[in-house]
Amino acid sequence: MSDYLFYPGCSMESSAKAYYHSVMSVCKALDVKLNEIEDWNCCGATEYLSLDVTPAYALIARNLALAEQQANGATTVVAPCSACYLNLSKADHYMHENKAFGEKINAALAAGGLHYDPGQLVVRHLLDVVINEVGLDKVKGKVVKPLGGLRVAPYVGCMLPRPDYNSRYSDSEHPYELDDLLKALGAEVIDFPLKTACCGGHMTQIGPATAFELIRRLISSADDYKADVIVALCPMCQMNLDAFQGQVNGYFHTNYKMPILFFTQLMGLAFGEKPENLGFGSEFVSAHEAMKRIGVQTPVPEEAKPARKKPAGLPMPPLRVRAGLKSATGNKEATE
Amino acid sequence: MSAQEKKPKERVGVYICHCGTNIAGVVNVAEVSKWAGENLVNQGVVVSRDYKFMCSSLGQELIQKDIKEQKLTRVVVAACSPHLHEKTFRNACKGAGLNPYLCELVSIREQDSWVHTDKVAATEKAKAIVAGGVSRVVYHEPLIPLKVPIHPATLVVGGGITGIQAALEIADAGFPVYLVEREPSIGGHMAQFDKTFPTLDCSACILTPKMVDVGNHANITMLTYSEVQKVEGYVGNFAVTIKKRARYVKTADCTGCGICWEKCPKKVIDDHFEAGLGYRKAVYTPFPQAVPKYPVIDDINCTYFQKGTCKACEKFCPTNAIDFTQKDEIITVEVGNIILATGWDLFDARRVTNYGYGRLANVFTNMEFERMSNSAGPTGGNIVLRDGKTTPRSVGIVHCVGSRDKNYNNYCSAICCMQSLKFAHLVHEKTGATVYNFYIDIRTPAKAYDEFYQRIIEEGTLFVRGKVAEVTDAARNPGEEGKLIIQVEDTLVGKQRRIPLDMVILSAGLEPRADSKALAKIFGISCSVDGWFIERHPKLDPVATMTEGVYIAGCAQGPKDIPASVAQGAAAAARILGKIQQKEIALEPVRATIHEEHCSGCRICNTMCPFNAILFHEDKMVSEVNPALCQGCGTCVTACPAGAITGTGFSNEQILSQIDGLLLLTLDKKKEAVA
Amino acid sequence: MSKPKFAMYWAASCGGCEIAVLNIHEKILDVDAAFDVVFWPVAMDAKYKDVEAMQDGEITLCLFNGGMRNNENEHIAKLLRKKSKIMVSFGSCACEGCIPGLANFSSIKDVVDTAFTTITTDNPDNLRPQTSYTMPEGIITIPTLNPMLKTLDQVVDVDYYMPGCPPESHQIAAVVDLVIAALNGKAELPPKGATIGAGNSTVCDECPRKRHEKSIKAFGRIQLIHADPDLCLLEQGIPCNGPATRSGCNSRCPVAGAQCIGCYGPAEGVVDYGARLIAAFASVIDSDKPEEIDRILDGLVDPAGQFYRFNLAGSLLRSSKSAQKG
Amino acid sequence: MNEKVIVNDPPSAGPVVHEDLSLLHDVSLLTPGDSHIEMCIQCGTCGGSCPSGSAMNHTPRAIFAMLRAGMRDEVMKSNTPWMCVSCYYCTVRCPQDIHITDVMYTLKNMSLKSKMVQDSTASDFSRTFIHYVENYGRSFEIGLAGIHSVTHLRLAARLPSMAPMALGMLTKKGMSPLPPKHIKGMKDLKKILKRAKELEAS
Amino acid sequence: MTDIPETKPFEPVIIGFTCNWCSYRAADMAGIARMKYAPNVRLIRLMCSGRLDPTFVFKAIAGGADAVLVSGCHPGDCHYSTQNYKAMRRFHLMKRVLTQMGVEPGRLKLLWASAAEGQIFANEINKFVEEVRALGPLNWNKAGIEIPIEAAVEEVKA
Repeated sequence: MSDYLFYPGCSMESSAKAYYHSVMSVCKALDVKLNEIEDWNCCGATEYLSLDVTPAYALIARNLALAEQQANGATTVVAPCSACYLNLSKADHYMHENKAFGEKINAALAAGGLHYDPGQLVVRHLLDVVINEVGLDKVKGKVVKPLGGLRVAPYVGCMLPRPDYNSRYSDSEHPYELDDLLKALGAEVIDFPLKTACCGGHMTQIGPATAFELIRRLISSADDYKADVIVALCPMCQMNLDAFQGQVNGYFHTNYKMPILFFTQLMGLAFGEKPENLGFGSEFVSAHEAMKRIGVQTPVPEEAKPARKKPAGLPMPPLRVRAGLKSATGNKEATE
Repeated sequence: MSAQEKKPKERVGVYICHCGTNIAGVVNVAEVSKWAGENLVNQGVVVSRDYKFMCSSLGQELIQKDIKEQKLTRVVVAACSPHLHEKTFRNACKGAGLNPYLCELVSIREQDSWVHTDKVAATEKAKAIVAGGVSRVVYHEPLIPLKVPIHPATLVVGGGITGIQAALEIADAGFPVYLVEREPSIGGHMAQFDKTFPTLDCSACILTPKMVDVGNHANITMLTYSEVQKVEGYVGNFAVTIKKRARYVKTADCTGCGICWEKCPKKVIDDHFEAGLGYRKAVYTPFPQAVPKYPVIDDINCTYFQKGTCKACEKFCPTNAIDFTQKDEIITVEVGNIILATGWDLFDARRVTNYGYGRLANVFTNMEFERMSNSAGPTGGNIVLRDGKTTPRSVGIVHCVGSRDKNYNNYCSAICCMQSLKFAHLVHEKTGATVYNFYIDIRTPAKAYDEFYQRIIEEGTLFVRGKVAEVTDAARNPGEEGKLIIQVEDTLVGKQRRIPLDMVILSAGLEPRADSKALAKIFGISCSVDGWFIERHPKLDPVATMTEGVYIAGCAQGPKDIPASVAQGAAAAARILGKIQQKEIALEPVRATIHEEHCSGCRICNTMCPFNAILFHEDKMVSEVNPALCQGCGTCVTACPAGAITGTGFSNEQILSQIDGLLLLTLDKKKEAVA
Repeated sequence: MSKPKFAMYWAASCGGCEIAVLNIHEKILDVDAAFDVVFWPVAMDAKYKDVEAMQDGEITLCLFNGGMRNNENEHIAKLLRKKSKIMVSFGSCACEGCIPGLANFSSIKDVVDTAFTTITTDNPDNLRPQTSYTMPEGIITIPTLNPMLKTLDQVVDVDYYMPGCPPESHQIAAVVDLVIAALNGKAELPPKGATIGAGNSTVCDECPRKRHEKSIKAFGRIQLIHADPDLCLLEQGIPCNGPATRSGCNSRCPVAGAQCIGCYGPAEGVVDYGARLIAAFASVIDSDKPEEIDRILDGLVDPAGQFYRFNLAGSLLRSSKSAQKG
Repeated sequence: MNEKVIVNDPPSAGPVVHEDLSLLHDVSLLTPGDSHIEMCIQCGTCGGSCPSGSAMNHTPRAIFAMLRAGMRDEVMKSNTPWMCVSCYYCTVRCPQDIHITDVMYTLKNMSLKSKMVQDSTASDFSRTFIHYVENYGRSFEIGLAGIHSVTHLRLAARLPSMAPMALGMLTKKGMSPLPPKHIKGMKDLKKILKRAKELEAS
Repeated sequence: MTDIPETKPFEPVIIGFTCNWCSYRAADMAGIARMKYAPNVRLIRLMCSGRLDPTFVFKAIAGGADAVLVSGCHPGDCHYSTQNYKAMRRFHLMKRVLTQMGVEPGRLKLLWASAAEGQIFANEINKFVEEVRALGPLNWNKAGIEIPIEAAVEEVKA
């Protein structure tokens, strides 16, 4: 199996450690060799694009430039996060499609002694690699503990199948790749109507009411179909559905307890890896019950105890924050 | 060395047309004709005139007079585009006893006065164009058009309403017609419909009489369950190879009593005539009024053909008309002209995944609905949900499914608006349900169409202006459980709406036949990018094609409704009748010929001809062009490495000397520049 | 009575034509028997002044080979034209420029620079020949180069063309026979301007290789392809000029397993030899996709060289005629 | 619940004053790739598809109509682009192949530069987020959530407190409360972004 | 006609080849719609772009034209079904040879135009005329060429 340039993305080292560990374990099992891009930077999610086009693309392109430098033979960049995946491929796509734009971005990169030739690298999401490079047969071959009896809602989200610049997926609204994978693991896959609906994205931060509604739709729909768990393939989706589920319940006076897992966690289980090594237990809504149903013991997440320090005392003294914010607003000083 | 340097001894007359002010307004015609008279003497010009309207009878007489008095052997007219008046001036020359092909019409209007403003430049260009024409015409040869007889029979491909109309028109005029239909019966899509807009008369009631006429017509040979495989020949003389699929029913003995399909144990989903909504047997006629009445055995599904036992039909057939041993039959027919009325396919609504067709039970297509609403259809005309019994209380009709959408088909399917309005009426009439129409624009541009729209509004149908974003079963708000929800922006309100419904009908668009490109190849015509056949002229020649003798009509040419299709069928028929009356047709003598002594048999030209006009003689090791098949494109002339092929009308000498002429001025200029 | 006079001259050429003439074996004796050889610098000692001394049209048959590279060539061409009844443009160089004509791809300066500066030349002081030089004895001169190499018929009127590099000996023999017969009133000479000593079709006509309808997916140089000995070379992707090249050589090269390089020049009535090959080769490329077409064409290294190896000085674009026009 | 989240007032019914017909052109110019925005046929597929449409004071379709009408101020003030969740439904469904999501980004950029943004919640969130990226090269969810809810109390107040969740982040997900380490190439990254901003301005 | 004073811009002379069915009709269409374009192009009507012989192009250039326009039906729409593909193949090879002959590739243009595309036809002509104007008159004796010896050597090594 060939080598891949690996772009983990910020969440993988904070909120989505479970994803990180399970990805590592699974790729090891499938001997997919991931070489992390040395000194990669944040892709800017959707936020930077909202502020300044050129810097946003320059930020993304830096990663591509680094990847191209470190490629030695590898041609594919793998991102496990849908947002990162889309940003990277978006940058490559537009730099390629619009020469002038590509040159503009490279002009910016040049300031840091970097350059990227659009079209040089192929950007792919991990799921795509597992399905189309590794192949389901190989996956099936690795399954030792089939997930029989587990009803899963395959949740693909937005940025993987849309806009899908290189049309890698079967459909932009009802793609079946994730279903096939989960079926290969022996799980019972529901026809999830909201498979590619939105998780709310950053709206949890800026229009929570809107975001909560989007989350509610997803969870309730999965619940209507009697799903035991929702399977996600993007840290943002997982976080929104998992971490905010409590608040959603509060907001709508519902009482959902829908565990949200990463597809790699289930793959790991099916491959016979220990739940501990797959980041189980780090979810807000415990998957313990659901997993017990198929005879898997996953660690019970410890309930959050009120810490000594007040949560308000989060790092970052107010001054620096304001300074930071201020500087972030006025374009010029920002980089001073 | 090259021929065009030899001194011509031809006597050339040059005629510059003012075309009123169309040309004279920009080009200094007097100067051009003077210049030609003085400077093109070496090229053989003996007279050069300009005149107000060359195409007028006076203008033509002017030319004819000169031909006689000045003993002209060549004529160059500088006027409008050859596509307009080439024939006019050729005939004028003919009238004066000069071979028409010794006349050259060069365009100084479309290609000059109409597109330029700088009078000096335009005049210079006119001179160049005239010089080109003169240098060229010297190398013209007298040509005689090839006269070929026209075979009186006509091939009509497609037994839908268009083909039926065309066939009847020609047959009634007393000429033989072969009507080829792929399905077991003629009738086409129209036979599937329930009512027809805007008059709402029943489709079958107006169609079946015509079908019967076809069936009984002495001049019409019906070839149902058959397909055209190959077309050879050219206008007036086509040889068409047709494959008649085995029916496994002896039509001579069959009475169409129907016992066979009553007894046949094998039930199949009829995804063709019943649009997948109903069943048929393995031996069947598509529908009761089928013409011809004889059934066919569908060997893919027939138990006997699959398992080797059964033969129920054979046992019970009172006239022993069943014959399992029948084989496909290949026949060849001779015809003079061809009409393609191959119709359309329905857009596959499953492609629009957000509309859920195929995933959501109570989403139906327009064809499904037509069958459902048809009293002869699977539900006996009852509008019900997929469960077969529940009557919907609310129905949404979605326009433009797969049409006017860059993700699918870019064009407007033309009939969906009226069809959806018709559906609204039928649902309302039969169920009293609340009906929504979801549209982008309502397009009702034909006689009595908009009145129909008014009527539907009056009936209380609700209209929402907005392209439906999605059809889903994911309930979100109270009242949505167990229903289909249409999510749409009501663009007139500027708000998103979610409308719970029991049934959704998708007005899927019309598409070219899946095999239209292959078909076009067989008949030597061209397709648009979408796959619709291309007419000779979008306005002035809508049923002819660029290929002589091949005509198109109905939806094969583009989406259209029944009235338009019928009109085109009749129009194509009329065009052909006109040709048949003439008994013979003159082919442009622009042809390629291979000079045997120069041909080395390298066979490079062999793959050049799309009309298979070039044959290779293994014995003599030379290639030869069949002048009747040759269309005169000249591709082989250019391909020949030995220069052994010449193209009449467009010979190397003609083109090369025209280039010389066009550049005459430039060279003078450059010489002056040097001096 | 005195025998008819025979002359042969080489201008810008390699001498192969002369060898070809001698290569007609015993026939050379007929030549000697039938003709009085008055001028043939390669074979015998002769002075220009001797020719100048002759009457106009005194020479019966002049085989003139070589192109017009310099003013000396042109001078002799005009001289011999004046003195000869039958002026035969003999061999590819005279007819269409041949290899020396390839210089027409470049400006004359580049030609000279290439000759006097490239590594194959030891010229430390980077000298150039001067066309005239004053010595105590007086001024000595050498011929000046033409800006472009001309074919013979671009300088003088030619009676017959005899193509080939060199013309095949059996064809020469045949022509000799013909002329002799004609002189004895036993035969008719062909019309002026005709091509003699060659066929009126192309090499394929005499080529024994099997051939079919052509469609080419890749071109390749012959040394890179294991060619089927019985199959048409072009069909195997080997750029063989046979289809466009005048017959008469018994398709020597294809028979020997090498592709025809076109030394017999264009077929009857062809205006531009290279254009024929461009059209023919491109026509049978088996692709309708621009990118793929380009990929296939990449297999034709140096197409202009391939198509105009012998014909450049006679071509539409690089003959001295067009140069003057442009 | 829809009413609850309408942030701005609906558009006034007054006549359109001082049309600015260059607006449409500006937008397509500032959008990378070919946005096809001038091709809109006002079918409403975008507005119908938008998951956060209910929170917008104009549907995307309406925005495109306003762009045509040259209603610069109204568009710049609209919260529509800021409510966009980048789900790309509109983009893939648009029958005219308009890159709607990308246009929304452009509109955000423009409205920020025009200083006409009405509700800074979204833009400030973006800035906070980018503040980390621009100074560390990586984003920092905890800090982000924290500061954001602090700086937008009125919002945080409207909701059940986020504290337990933030706490959960620390305990369950084992996220570090400390800001991310600088990436090694921070100096160069800053140079790149500086140059990019200059290019953007030019 | 006196020769052009230095002050006037260089007016290139361009020979254009059209096919009878699409591109010539496009030119007609441009005329009928009174679209204005540069008067530098002089058209020759062939039955099909497949008739276009490289000889014609060479003749035009040798005869003093500064550029040549080749036009035909859109690929797939050829009136003779596929002949314009043959034209395309020849065009590509012709361009390579002309380049070696010292004629800038910019002096040869291939244009697909359907009978309906008068506007495109007019626009493309204007564009082409400007491009050629920029190239200046075709100067023969400047023409030098590179025969890719290296390439050849490479290949033999391989």
